[in-house]
Amino acid sequence: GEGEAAGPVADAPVKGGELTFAVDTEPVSFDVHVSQQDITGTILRNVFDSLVHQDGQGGFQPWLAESWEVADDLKTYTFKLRKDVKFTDGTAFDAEAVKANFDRIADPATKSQLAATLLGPYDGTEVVDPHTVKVSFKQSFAPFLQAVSTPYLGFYSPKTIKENGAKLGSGGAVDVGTGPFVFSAYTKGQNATFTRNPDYAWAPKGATNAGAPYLDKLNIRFLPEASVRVGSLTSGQVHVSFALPPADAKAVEGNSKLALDRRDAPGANYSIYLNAAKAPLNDEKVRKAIQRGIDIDTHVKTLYFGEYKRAWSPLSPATAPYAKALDGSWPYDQALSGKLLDEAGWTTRDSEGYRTKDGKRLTVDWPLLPASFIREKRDVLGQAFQADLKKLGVEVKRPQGDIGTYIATVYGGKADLADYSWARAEPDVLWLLFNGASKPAEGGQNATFIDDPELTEWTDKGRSTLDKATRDDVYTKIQQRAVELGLVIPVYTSAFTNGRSRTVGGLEYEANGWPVFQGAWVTKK
Amino acid sequence: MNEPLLNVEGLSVRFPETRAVRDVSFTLDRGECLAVVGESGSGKSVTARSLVGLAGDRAEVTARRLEFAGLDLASLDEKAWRRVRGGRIGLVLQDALVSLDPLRTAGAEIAEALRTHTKVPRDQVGERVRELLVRAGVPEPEVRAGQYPHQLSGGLRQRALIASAIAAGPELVIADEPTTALDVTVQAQILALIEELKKDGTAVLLISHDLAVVSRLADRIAVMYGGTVVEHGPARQVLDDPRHPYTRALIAAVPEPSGRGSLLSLPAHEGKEPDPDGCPYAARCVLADDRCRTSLPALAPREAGTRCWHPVSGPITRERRPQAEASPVRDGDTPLLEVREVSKSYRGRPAVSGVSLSLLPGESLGIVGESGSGKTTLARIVLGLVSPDEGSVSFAGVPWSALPERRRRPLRHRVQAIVQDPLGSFDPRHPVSRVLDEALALTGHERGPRRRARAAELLALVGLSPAVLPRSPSSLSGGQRQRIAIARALASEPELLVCDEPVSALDVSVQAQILDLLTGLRARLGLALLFISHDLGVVHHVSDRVAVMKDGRVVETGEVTALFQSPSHPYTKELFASLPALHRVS
Amino acid sequence: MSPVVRILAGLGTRLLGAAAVMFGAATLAFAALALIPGDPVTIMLGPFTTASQEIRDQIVLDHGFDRPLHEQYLSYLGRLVQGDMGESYQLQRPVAGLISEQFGPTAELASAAVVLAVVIAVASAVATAGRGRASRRAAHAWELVAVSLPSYWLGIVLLTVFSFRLGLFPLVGASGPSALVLPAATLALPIAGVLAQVLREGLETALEQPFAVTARARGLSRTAVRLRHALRHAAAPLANLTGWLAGSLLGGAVLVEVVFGRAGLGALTLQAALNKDMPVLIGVVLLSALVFVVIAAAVDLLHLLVDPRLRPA
Amino acid sequence: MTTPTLPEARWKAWRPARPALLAAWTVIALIVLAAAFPGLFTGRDPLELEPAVAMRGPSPEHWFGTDQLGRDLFTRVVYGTRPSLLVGLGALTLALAAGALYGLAAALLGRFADVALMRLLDVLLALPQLLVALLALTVLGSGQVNLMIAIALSLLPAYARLVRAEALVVRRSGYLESAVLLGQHPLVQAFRHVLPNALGPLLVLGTVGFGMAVIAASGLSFLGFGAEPPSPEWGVMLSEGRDYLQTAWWLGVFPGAAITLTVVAVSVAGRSAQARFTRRTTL
Ligand SMILES: Nc1ncnc2c1ncn2[C@@H]1O[C@H](COP(=O)(O)OP(=O)(O)OP(=O)(O)O)[C@@H](O)[C@H]1O
Ligand SMILES: Nc1ncnc2c1ncn2[C@@H]1O[C@H](COP(=O)(O)OP(=O)(O)OP(=O)(O)O)[C@@H](O)[C@H]1O
Ligand SMILES: [Mg+2]
Ligand SMILES: [Mg+2]
Repeated sequence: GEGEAAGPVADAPVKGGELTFAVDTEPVSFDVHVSQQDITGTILRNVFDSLVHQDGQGGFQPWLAESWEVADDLKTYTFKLRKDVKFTDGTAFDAEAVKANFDRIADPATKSQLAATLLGPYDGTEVVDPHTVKVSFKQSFAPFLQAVSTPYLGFYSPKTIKENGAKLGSGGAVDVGTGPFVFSAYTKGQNATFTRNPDYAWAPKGATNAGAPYLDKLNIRFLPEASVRVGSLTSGQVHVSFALPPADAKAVEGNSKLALDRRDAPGANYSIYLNAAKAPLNDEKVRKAIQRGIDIDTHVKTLYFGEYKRAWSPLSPATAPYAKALDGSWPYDQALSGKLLDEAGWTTRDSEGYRTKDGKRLTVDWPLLPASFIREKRDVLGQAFQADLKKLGVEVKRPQGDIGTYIATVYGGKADLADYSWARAEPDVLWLLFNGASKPAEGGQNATFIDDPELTEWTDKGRSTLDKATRDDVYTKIQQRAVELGLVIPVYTSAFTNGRSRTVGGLEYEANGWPVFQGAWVTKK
Repeated sequence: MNEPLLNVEGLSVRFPETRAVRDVSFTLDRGECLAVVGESGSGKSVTARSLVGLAGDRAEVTARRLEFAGLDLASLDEKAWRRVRGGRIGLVLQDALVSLDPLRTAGAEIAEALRTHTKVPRDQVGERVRELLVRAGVPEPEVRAGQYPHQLSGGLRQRALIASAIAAGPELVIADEPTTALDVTVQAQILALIEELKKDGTAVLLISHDLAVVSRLADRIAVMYGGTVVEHGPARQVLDDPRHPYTRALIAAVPEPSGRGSLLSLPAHEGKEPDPDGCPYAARCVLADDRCRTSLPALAPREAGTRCWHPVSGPITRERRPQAEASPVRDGDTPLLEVREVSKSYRGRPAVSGVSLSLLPGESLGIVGESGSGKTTLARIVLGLVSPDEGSVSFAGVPWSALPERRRRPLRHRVQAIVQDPLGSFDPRHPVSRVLDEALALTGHERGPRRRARAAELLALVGLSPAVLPRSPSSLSGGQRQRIAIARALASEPELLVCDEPVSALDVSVQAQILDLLTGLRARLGLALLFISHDLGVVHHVSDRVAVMKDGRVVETGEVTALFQSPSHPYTKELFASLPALHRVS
Repeated sequence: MSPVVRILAGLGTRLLGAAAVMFGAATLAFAALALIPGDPVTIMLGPFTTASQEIRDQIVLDHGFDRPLHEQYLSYLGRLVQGDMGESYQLQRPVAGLISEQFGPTAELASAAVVLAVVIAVASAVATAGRGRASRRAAHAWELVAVSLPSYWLGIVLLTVFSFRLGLFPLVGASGPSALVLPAATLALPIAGVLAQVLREGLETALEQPFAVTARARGLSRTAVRLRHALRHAAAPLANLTGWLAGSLLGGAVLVEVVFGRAGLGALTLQAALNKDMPVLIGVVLLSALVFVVIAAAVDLLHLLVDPRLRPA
Repeated sequence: MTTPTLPEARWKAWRPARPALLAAWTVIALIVLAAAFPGLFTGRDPLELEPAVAMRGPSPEHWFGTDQLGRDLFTRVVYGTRPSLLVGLGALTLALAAGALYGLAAALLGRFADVALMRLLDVLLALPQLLVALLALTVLGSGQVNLMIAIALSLLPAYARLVRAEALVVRRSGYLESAVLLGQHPLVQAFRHVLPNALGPLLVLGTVGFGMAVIAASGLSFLGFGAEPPSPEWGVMLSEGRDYLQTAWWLGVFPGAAITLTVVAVSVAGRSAQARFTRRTTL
């Protein structure tokens, strides 16, 4: 698709050469069917192709599937597969392969942490003929096309599944796919190397490079230290660096040898979700007071040096349909917040200046993830909000325990606030966030802990139709209602800020904002 | 008489904190032996070391004259010094037991000396080493050469050390305390070895704090005190007719059969400190006047003389001591202590085997024997610190060693001990007052003025002023420490005092005072003493009866004078034979 | 006892001790595992997971979390004896494999660091022992600071200066000595500081010993005494400490490997600790216990070589 | 099985020069003051935001510059003193107390107890200190208190060993013997003589342990087991600052300097104390 060419392209494509790509995290498991980490998808996108390709506008293009039909009840999807596709171990890609992979994902023994969810109410796959498969679901399931466009529903060669089924997670040559690159080697804690797949000829429709990649070798280096990533980029030790800290963005832009590729992350913005199921946030007034009482604009700007957009909706502008109407509709207004809190009866104040109601202090619990899980300085941002709300007379507690405790409290609905973002280029992510059935206790993500009939209805409706108009309508309404009810405080749309040496050309970014190296090259200096 | 081999004039050595040696002069001829005696800290070693340019980086050495075989030592540079050291002057350091590198074989050390100074071809080094060891009187030299210091006895180490010092055939050998910490028998052998050297024409500078030791082979004696030579002259003269008050005190202090029954320490007093250039002895000297405190007479390097304004002459007169014998030992008395056939062995090696002793109230029993003969072990058994493997100890008629500690504890105050190292027996954090206080508390004196009064009494008893109460034992002199230890022992009014080498770490003069104190106390309080020492003179001086130990057994026991006059057991005979005496029986 | 018997006996006791330590370590690690609060499955899955219930049940089954503790312990010991350290929760791979794969880089880093540290220490100590005040003060100063610097901080600074600014020692070129220099230095400097002090102290005490003076009285030069006598005496404590530090380098490796993005046990350990991946942690614990036992033995042997007094008579 | 010397062995080294000592004590005094009354050093509030002046370098009004939220770094460093020291001190006190008891028990409770306790210690000693800490944190979970416990646990074995060794020396000492001869009760002996004399060197080593503890703490917060924001803690600040090395060096440099300075000062003081101590006992 038109994963838009990023930055000024350095002249004409150059064959051969090696490109080093520095990433911030190392996949725990390299098994796309098991892992739930973004990084796994990001890296293995180069190894695994999908049936369909999602373009920049959220439309879908043929890839391994030449064409497809969706039953009206959205319960069966039938794909016609390309006939010329080969796995890098030489075996052919066919209907059997698709079935083998989907069945593997659905099998509990695989312990899939994400892919299984993407398969939704999967019922089974039927091999119609060697190049036709029919995937059926127990209920109608609209998001499937998007799901099947992600690497998590990518395809291992059935051979490797049979021979190395258990070892796929450990990366290296066993991870055999159909993609432009072959996963040749992996040194845990250090780097993973990928070599060119010379036979590659099935790039998604409209890709600038239809054939095999230009690069001979793709070397992915794991550098968890942000400063180290930046340093090795500026000192020319790596060509592309993933997730640059906003602090260094300016410096990179200023550097004539470097370019900065910025792309808003799709899916759910980084937002704070309010637990409306328990006091004090079961009172809408209090929720809205908090929502309006924090100076998101300033803090996001200062902390991220303007690299991240301040968010107005729970959904990212990069994911259609985005509710434009929300922009600027709920500005920072402490006076209003004060009024709301008074109305809510939090009128008296205690010695430390916090508001109280019949002797109880207005306190909200906002557990903090263990430091190792904190990204993008969200803890610091939290400190800023803490300070704002203190001015308002609201005490914010941020207990930090180990991950077990965190999960127990937050996902058990014992906390008042929970904060996270959810990268998935599909509005159905809203179902995960607001549908009453998406209970955190059962692997859901609805941290508002209430089952608002309309939100539930609309999210269900959205995933059960492919009709653009209806979807646009319900998804827009969902975003607006969630904000109006003060169930969510959208904070910022994080961006993929990747640093790139100007010697790198043809680097593209797909719907998730992940770099695709199939069309990339490095010009020798 | 031609130029002496070594000619020292006005040698002075200062360290930042002290003036170790001041204006020392002497000469030394080939084949001659000059003995330097003096108490600890008098500057002997520093003098010796500065003769080989090793007084230390912080030392500042000056001399009007420092000549060795016509060579001006003062003007030597490091390289030249290296040729002299070991090559022409051999130095045997004071601490014989630790002067060999514990990580290298004795042979290697000797060979090192050979290599640095002589052109012995490699293949013959081993042979030369063997010869040297033989010369130093080391049995089975091949074996010894290959052994490490820890595998050699004290005597052997000392011999090996001497062998390495004479390896390059030096004209002068300086032996600093070559016999201290050695058993008398071994002592005698070492002295014999040095005598050999002397006979071969080597000049010997013999340093010792023990007059008796040097009297045997010194041609001349220089007595040092406070960094200066206070008297020197031909050995006989210095020994028989000492002139300097200090020399006299020193000689008087040596316990000798003749001196038995009289005090060893001459009257001394605590005078005020003299000026830097006054006579250092003025502080202790009874004869000292202002002149002594401000100035010091000169002394000619060659001929005999005394560095004193009031030289004394004539025989030394000792005071009678309070009669210890006044507490006569009557037969038929129930023994206070009864040791029956006790044996104790460590890891199969017997330390004490089948020893029987008995001690009457008020009696003083001396125990002599070479190192390792089991004296301390026996003492510890008597004290109930070690329980014997066999045999038993009974105290005042009741079983003692057999008692469980719980039952023995209430009786412990009746038996007390004094050990060689008093400092080690004080809690490093406690001042003198606390040390005594604890002892008194444990023996039922309840705290308050009476206890404090008692503490003062005890101090008076051991001849110390209450001024020491607040001080830490570590800040006191060796003699004072031992007095404190005695005071603590007396706190519980014991009937038996076990003394394990109580004076062997002390200078003769101090030793004299302590011995006088002990004998005095014994007479006064009717204490019984179990007195352990390797020094026959000392034992003879303090005890009524003596038991001689060897290899954990008592080989002979008897009334002291009788035993000394006619020892029967061969070992005892050898022991007494090798005992160096001040006045050679001529 | 005859020497042979003595030696054998010594060997025996050592082996017993080693075994005891290993067993203790194993038990300790298991105790830790048992003590972790919270549901292991949730911990294993971490946050932000949408794993369904049957998947959770599957995990419980696989790891036998449902069985009583003592059973788990016994079977755990049983498996250990057969050299099976179980499978990593997070990475779903056999621990033995993981560790053996990560051991190489760390061993490489550690040994490089030790060598570097010893070299620096010997240089600094021999140069300054018993010399003028000024030089000693200077030496003490750098040693003290080196010891007082947080190593990760030192690492980042070294990286910024030497790799990023000056372009020496590339970090990403990975493997090969040049990539080893900075991490090794980071690890070595603090250790070097410690070693230098111990070594100097050893030298100085040795030089004050009577046997050193005697050696000079024999006509040896200062340097000769240093080399022939003093050094050997200083060697023993140095060996001791080096051994101990070498054993504890795994700890330092955690920080350094994270900073330099190096593969190795340190990184593995950290990841395991963060994810509460106990099987891996247990593996690491056992390994470092083993390493320690081996090093201790080596050090003792070294002592026997250096110091005859320790040899069985 | 013999265990190689513990790192503490090193601190026998030297007696620092007068001026160094003076400087050290001044620093310590300042640190203690800052910990007790941070208000004395700055009028600002460590949590007060000033987005307008975020990420400014050192200047007359902000000596150490400001951080991402425009908080005054100097103020944060000053207020960070208490929590940072608390971790170190807390860990140290725990380790010392536990170690002392453990060591005494091993030395005085007889052969069997000794063997058992020492074996257990061997196990802990066999593990790198950081690994022990990590293990403990994995079990306890992160957070300031757990951090303390973990570090204490990693320091404990060294101390226990030392105390035991010292206690055994005292037990063989002449002065304990004379206490026995005077018929003193074993318990009294233990507390009059054994404990105090064994404790001396331990306390001196403590000063060193403090340095180790502070560094360990900062290292662990770097690894993500740190204290809870927004309370400023040096280790946390330092590890946050590392991301800005290229753009805002002061964010990392000043907390780092604070840590190093503290550790240096305390160990200098500690060494002189130890020099004095060893001198006293060797006299
Ligand atoms: N290296 C040194 N630094 C400072 N003072 C020293 C040094 N060596 C010796 N002294 C001092 O010089 C004085 C004489 O010391 P020296 O060792 O010569 O006494 P000594 O007669 O050998 O005593 P001993 O019989 O105990 O060996 C003593 O007061 C001693 O403290
Ligand atoms: N605690 C012990 N453990 C092992 N062996 C010991 C112990 N105490 C004494 N021995 C051995 O017992 C023998 C006698 O020792 P003891 O100390 O009683 O001799 P001694 O006559 O006091 O020697 P010295 O005159 O040197 O004090 C020696 O061989 C010594 O090595
Ligand atoms: Mg001397
Ligand atoms: Mg003895």
